Amino acid sequence: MTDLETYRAKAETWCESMVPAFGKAAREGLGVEEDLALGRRYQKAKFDAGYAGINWPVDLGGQGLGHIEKITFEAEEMKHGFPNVYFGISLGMPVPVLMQFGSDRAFVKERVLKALQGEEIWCQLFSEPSGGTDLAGLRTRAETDGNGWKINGQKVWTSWAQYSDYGVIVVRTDPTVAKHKGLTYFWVDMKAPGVTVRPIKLAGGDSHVNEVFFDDVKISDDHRMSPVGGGFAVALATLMIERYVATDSAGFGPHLSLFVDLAKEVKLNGRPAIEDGRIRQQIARNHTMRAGLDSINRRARLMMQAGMTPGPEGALNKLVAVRSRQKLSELALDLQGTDAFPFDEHASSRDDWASSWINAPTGRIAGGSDETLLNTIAERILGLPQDHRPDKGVPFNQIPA
Amino acid sequence: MTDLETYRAKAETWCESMVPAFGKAAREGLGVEEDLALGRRYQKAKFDAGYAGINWPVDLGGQGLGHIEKITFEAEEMKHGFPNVYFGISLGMPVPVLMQFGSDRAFVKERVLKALQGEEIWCQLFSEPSGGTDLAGLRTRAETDGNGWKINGQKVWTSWAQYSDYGVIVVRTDPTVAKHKGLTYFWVDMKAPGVTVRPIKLAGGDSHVNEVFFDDVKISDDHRMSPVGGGFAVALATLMIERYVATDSAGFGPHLSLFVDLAKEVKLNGRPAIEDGRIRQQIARNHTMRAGLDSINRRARLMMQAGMTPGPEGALNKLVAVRSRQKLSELALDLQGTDAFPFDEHASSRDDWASSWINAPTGRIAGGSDETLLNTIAERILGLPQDHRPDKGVPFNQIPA
Amino acid sequence: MSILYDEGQQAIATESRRALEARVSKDDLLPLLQDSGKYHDGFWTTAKEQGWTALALPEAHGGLDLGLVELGLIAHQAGRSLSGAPFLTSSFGAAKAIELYGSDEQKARWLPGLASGETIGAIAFATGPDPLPATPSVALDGGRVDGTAAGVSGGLFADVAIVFAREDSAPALAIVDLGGAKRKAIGSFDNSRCIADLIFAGVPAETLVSGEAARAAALHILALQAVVTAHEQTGGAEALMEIARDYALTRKAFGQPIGAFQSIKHRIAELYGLVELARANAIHAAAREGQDDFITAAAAARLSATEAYDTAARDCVQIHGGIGVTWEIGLHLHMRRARTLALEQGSSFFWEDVLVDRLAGEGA
Amino acid sequence: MSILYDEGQQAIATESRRALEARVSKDDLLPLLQDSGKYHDGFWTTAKEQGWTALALPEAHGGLDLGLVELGLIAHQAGRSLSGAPFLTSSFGAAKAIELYGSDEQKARWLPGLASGETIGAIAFATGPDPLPATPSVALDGGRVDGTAAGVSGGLFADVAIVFAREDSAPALAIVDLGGAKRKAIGSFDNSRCIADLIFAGVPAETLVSGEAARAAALHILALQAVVTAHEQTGGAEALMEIARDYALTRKAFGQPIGAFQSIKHRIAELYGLVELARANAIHAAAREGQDDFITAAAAARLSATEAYDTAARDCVQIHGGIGVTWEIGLHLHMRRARTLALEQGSSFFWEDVLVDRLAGEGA
Repeated sequence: MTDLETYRAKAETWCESMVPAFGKAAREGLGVEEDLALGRRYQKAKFDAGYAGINWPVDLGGQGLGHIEKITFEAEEMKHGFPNVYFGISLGMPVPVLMQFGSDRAFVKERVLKALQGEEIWCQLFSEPSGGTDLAGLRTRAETDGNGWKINGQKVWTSWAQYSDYGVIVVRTDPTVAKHKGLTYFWVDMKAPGVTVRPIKLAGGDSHVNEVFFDDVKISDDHRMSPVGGGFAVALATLMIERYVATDSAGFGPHLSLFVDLAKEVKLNGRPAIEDGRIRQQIARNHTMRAGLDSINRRARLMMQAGMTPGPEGALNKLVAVRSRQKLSELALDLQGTDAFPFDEHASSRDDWASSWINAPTGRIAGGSDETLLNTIAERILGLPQDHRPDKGVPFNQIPA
Repeated sequence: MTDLETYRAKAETWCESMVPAFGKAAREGLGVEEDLALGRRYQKAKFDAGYAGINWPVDLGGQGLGHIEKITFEAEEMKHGFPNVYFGISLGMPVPVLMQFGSDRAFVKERVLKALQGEEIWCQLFSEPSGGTDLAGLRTRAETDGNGWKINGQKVWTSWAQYSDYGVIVVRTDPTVAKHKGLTYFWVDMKAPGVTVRPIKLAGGDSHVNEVFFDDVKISDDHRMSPVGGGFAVALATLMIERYVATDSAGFGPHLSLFVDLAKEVKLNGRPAIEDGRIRQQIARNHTMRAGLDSINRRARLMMQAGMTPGPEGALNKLVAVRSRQKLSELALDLQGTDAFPFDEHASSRDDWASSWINAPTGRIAGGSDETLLNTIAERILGLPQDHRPDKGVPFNQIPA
Repeated sequence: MSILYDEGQQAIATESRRALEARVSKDDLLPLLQDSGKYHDGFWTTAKEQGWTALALPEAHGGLDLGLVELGLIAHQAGRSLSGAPFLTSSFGAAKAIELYGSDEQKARWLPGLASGETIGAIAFATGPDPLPATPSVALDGGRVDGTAAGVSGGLFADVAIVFAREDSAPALAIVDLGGAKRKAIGSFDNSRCIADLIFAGVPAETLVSGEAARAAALHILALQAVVTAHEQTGGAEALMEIARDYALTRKAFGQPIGAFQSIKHRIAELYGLVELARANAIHAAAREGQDDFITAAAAARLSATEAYDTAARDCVQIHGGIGVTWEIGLHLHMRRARTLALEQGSSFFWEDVLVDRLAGEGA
Repeated sequence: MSILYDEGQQAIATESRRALEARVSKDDLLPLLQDSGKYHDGFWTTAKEQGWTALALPEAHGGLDLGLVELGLIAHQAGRSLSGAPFLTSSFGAAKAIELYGSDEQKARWLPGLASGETIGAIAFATGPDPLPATPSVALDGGRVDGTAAGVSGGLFADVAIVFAREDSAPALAIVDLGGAKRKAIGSFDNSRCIADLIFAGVPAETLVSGEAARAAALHILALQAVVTAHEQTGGAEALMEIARDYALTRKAFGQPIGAFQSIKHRIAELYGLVELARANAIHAAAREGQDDFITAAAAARLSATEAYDTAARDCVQIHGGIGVTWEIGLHLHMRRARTLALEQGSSFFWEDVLVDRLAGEGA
């Protein structure tokens, strides 16, 4: 058994031992607040067991191991449905950025330890109502205010802001230069006066994302995490962190075996649907696509293990997996006919076809829409030209709204 | 029986009477030259029977009837595979433009009569090697030369140029103005000194399109059919002529019933393929698409009969029919397995799946590519913005090559 | 031959659109999603007031003697504005079953109420994935029905249902007065469809059609409803295409309207194609009522309308980006409706098979 | 577990690419289309010289004892440069059949020649659409075969064929020395595949596998070949994706490279996705040789490679516009090859069924 295999086996055992306290059955029927409280306890248990901050520095409370150990643990963890969703963004992006760019190291250490133990949650305040895929087009502004800054504006799609203690934010500090150049990166206290969080209800009924309003929110200059005007680079770094997070070829929808089971169970024209060529074709095509993604992902892990940088094909997972999940979920409803009508809006997208179907569009948009991903592949991997961008190089305050 | 129905019935009878002399069996085994000769005789027979120039003015040899009679006749004619393909472009675009814009009316009349009787053929010299979908980007130039003009340059994709007596051509007469504004429209004698026609062999093996080279070809100013610099408008008019030519929901490939027959004949997993859901789905989807196109086409005819202008949805036929034909043809090859290998490059795309498959890409490109059609629908019908065009308004000779 | 709408028909389209746009709004419809057991009263009142319920029924029984073409026009507008109840289609199906296969007495009893809209009808043919099951889940015996008809749209408020039942080992179509039935409301992803399980325990029923003829009759009723639904789906898809177009014209990214990006503009152009094909097939099918090829035309209409609406729902949301997945903007009302209409009267699998059986049998 | 290529394997890829790019060009391949009965001698000579024919065969019989992974690398490059003969795959299939199921005597007789490339092998399993027919068209009886094996790739020049035959009412795999067979050359749309009907009239044959085991053995041989072909298809698709990308960078329309239009750039990005999925599945399948799930992995590799190559052929031509459909530019060489490879060893229908039988049987 390799070291990694030993590590995986231990992680598997630990995860299984957590099921009674934190697994699906333990979470059933809990309200969001109760589930969050359970989640904090789970995160503390992870920390105590050495599974929080696996690849983070030991002096900041991490384990000092590699990325490969981290995603190995996550692959095991993913099997159980623990209440860890509240910490995904927090520990995935803002806190690592704080570790990298935060200037007051004592403050940084305190925050990182609390975040790792589930006591504090961080959110990431990037998107804006006018922005969409155009991050650099943001309008929230910070003006100098004494020795500090004063923030005014609005962010949107901020996951878990309603439960967050802190956030990282990109704001415009100079509207007179080209849009990429006038941005600065800060952290903010989400409980500070002038910060208002308003949850957004999504199409499927849930509300984990928020609008966040800033109304004369004052921060001191030690909240700054980039040079003035140098925020875009830090924001991009944030987005590049964790490129090979544990991917999922099912697009965070149900496993294909659930579709196979359904197709064996229901009948089309009086015969099991699994015998119908249309269904067989969908199963075969979806399996093939997912098997390809799994294989890409396994190769990436092997490369990381060998100290190499994985290829750019890892970018495909989100694009093809979620898009396919959407259509496969529709098909699963078709297969059930009128039996598909009964609907539980709290069901998990991982094992309920209607829930998977209704939440799939969010997956195709959040964290880079299909179109943005295609542009990224075309431009960064294949070297094709950028789209026409009339705003390129134009001072921000001269771009027509 | 309505007048139109009477007209259709007569046309049907006439077409059927032509089958022994000009139908598929009569054409079998003929070389292209022999087939063209047969075609000329068929065109003469059409003229004598009053089926040439159906909606053209009587004083130019036409019948003075409506567009509806014309496409009614064509729908009947299409059923038989007569050798009329050589005259399609000639009578479809260049000759009507000559009728509309030619200045010497005696000359016009003589040409129209000869074209209607199959004695003379006209071609249309628009596309250029650098051009693609960008007609106004053409480079062939005409410079003043005494009282006339001297043409130099190269055209390409000119259908039937090798058999043509005359052609209509758009050339650049002023490279110092924006690209749309420096064009002029002429007719040329294809047998004139300096005109060289070189057939282009296509992927499927056939050669009906040509490169045409102009090397100091001198023409007098009475060949001019537009104001100097006003050629683009005439060229566009040419392209708009005959919008509702007889469309074909099979995309000029085999009728769907041939696919149904094939699916009944061959077996998949020991059962007739027609029982396999994958095949059934393709048949159903293709039928549905074609039935929709047929219905659109029938409505358009009814509207024309009622003196109304049909809706823009007629533009869909080419886009969806040929694209679908391509995939259906591939599927027909799949269904035949190794029996699909034997190949006759002279087989008709109308009844041979391999021929339909290999020639389908030409159909998706010629006369407006899929992408051009989508842009046209988006911009002209839906009012969406034009693509970014960096060359817009820039003098032609200042556009970087 | 496809038809051109005449002036009267065009007036129906204009008037119904005006009435629905005035009466039905997204703000009324969103709350309905969160309760099972409610429908949009304004929609149904309008339908009754405007005589839409009577439109395609015989004059002798309170109807207006128009047909599928006219009802299709209404359904198209209902699809555009998302209606707010399924009764237009469900009552029409029930009424047609009684008109075509019922006795004079049955017609006299039920049709006037269905025509005025005071009586609501429902169709209970399906068992799960099977719109016309080999062995229906409801048994008809000695003038009574037993068993459960699950997932019946409109079932929660219907007064009468046409039930596809088994009678001994043969199929049968029966009229059931729902006064004697139990109903279990189904919380669905599209609650204003008022879906219910109808539970029969010895409920009195009258036979409409017995034996194998019942299967053909049931398919005919489904096809009639399917053509109405195809119009409704086409209307929904058309509305989404226009919403996407309008958004692409106003929303900007990188300094230009997003409609200038081909990934957006070509997708909307493709939606235009799907909508126009669906419209053409729906109009054609409506005009073929009573002809030999009606079922074939209805299947084609149903298939292209389902594809158009599902695709438009997917693409319109995607084009909107983040805002598209919010509850408030309500695009999910169309997403939900698209899926519901795709399932009512049988999924695409069913209609593909219906179509191919005919194309292959008749040599296309 | 998917594998990472080691240095030796990477050298095989580099060297075979270099050799093929130097020896095989479109200008050699275009004339081959117009004659049935010719192949690209330079390709096959290279294959023999470089030892590619010996690569995956046992050392004891003149092979190099490498496996599917290495042969796949060669096939990938052959796909990129369109090769010029089908023998690499067909001889490999025949040799593996003899290696796995033959007697020592049979191995000694055939394998050295197949390994050196002096002997050419072919696989004759299919009957039209059916890659493994219930009733094979060739009968095996008393050590002789009768009947016609139609459309055999490489059949025109093969010295030995492995034939899927019927023996009484059971299947059998037989080795047939083609010296005694008649051949009818098939003019196909991809003539360098050297396709022929093999006509047997009492030709001596030796049994390799008898009874139902023959069907499993034949499927295993097909799967081995399918993995080689999947690499070849992936190579072809990759080449087309790069050709499309390069063209989109240089060709201009409306004053900018056409690659700046999203309809072009997104299509090429989608091709990238198909190529990478096909590559991942092909590598994985090659690494699974000898494991329980090999057939499943081979089927997935075959399906994604076929989709990638067919799609790349369609899209690359479309992106080129008019020039793309000319004879001279030769993109149709890829179009033709894509279709040919999609049919050899069975169409996607066949592999979908093979895959789903396993997924459904084993509970995925």
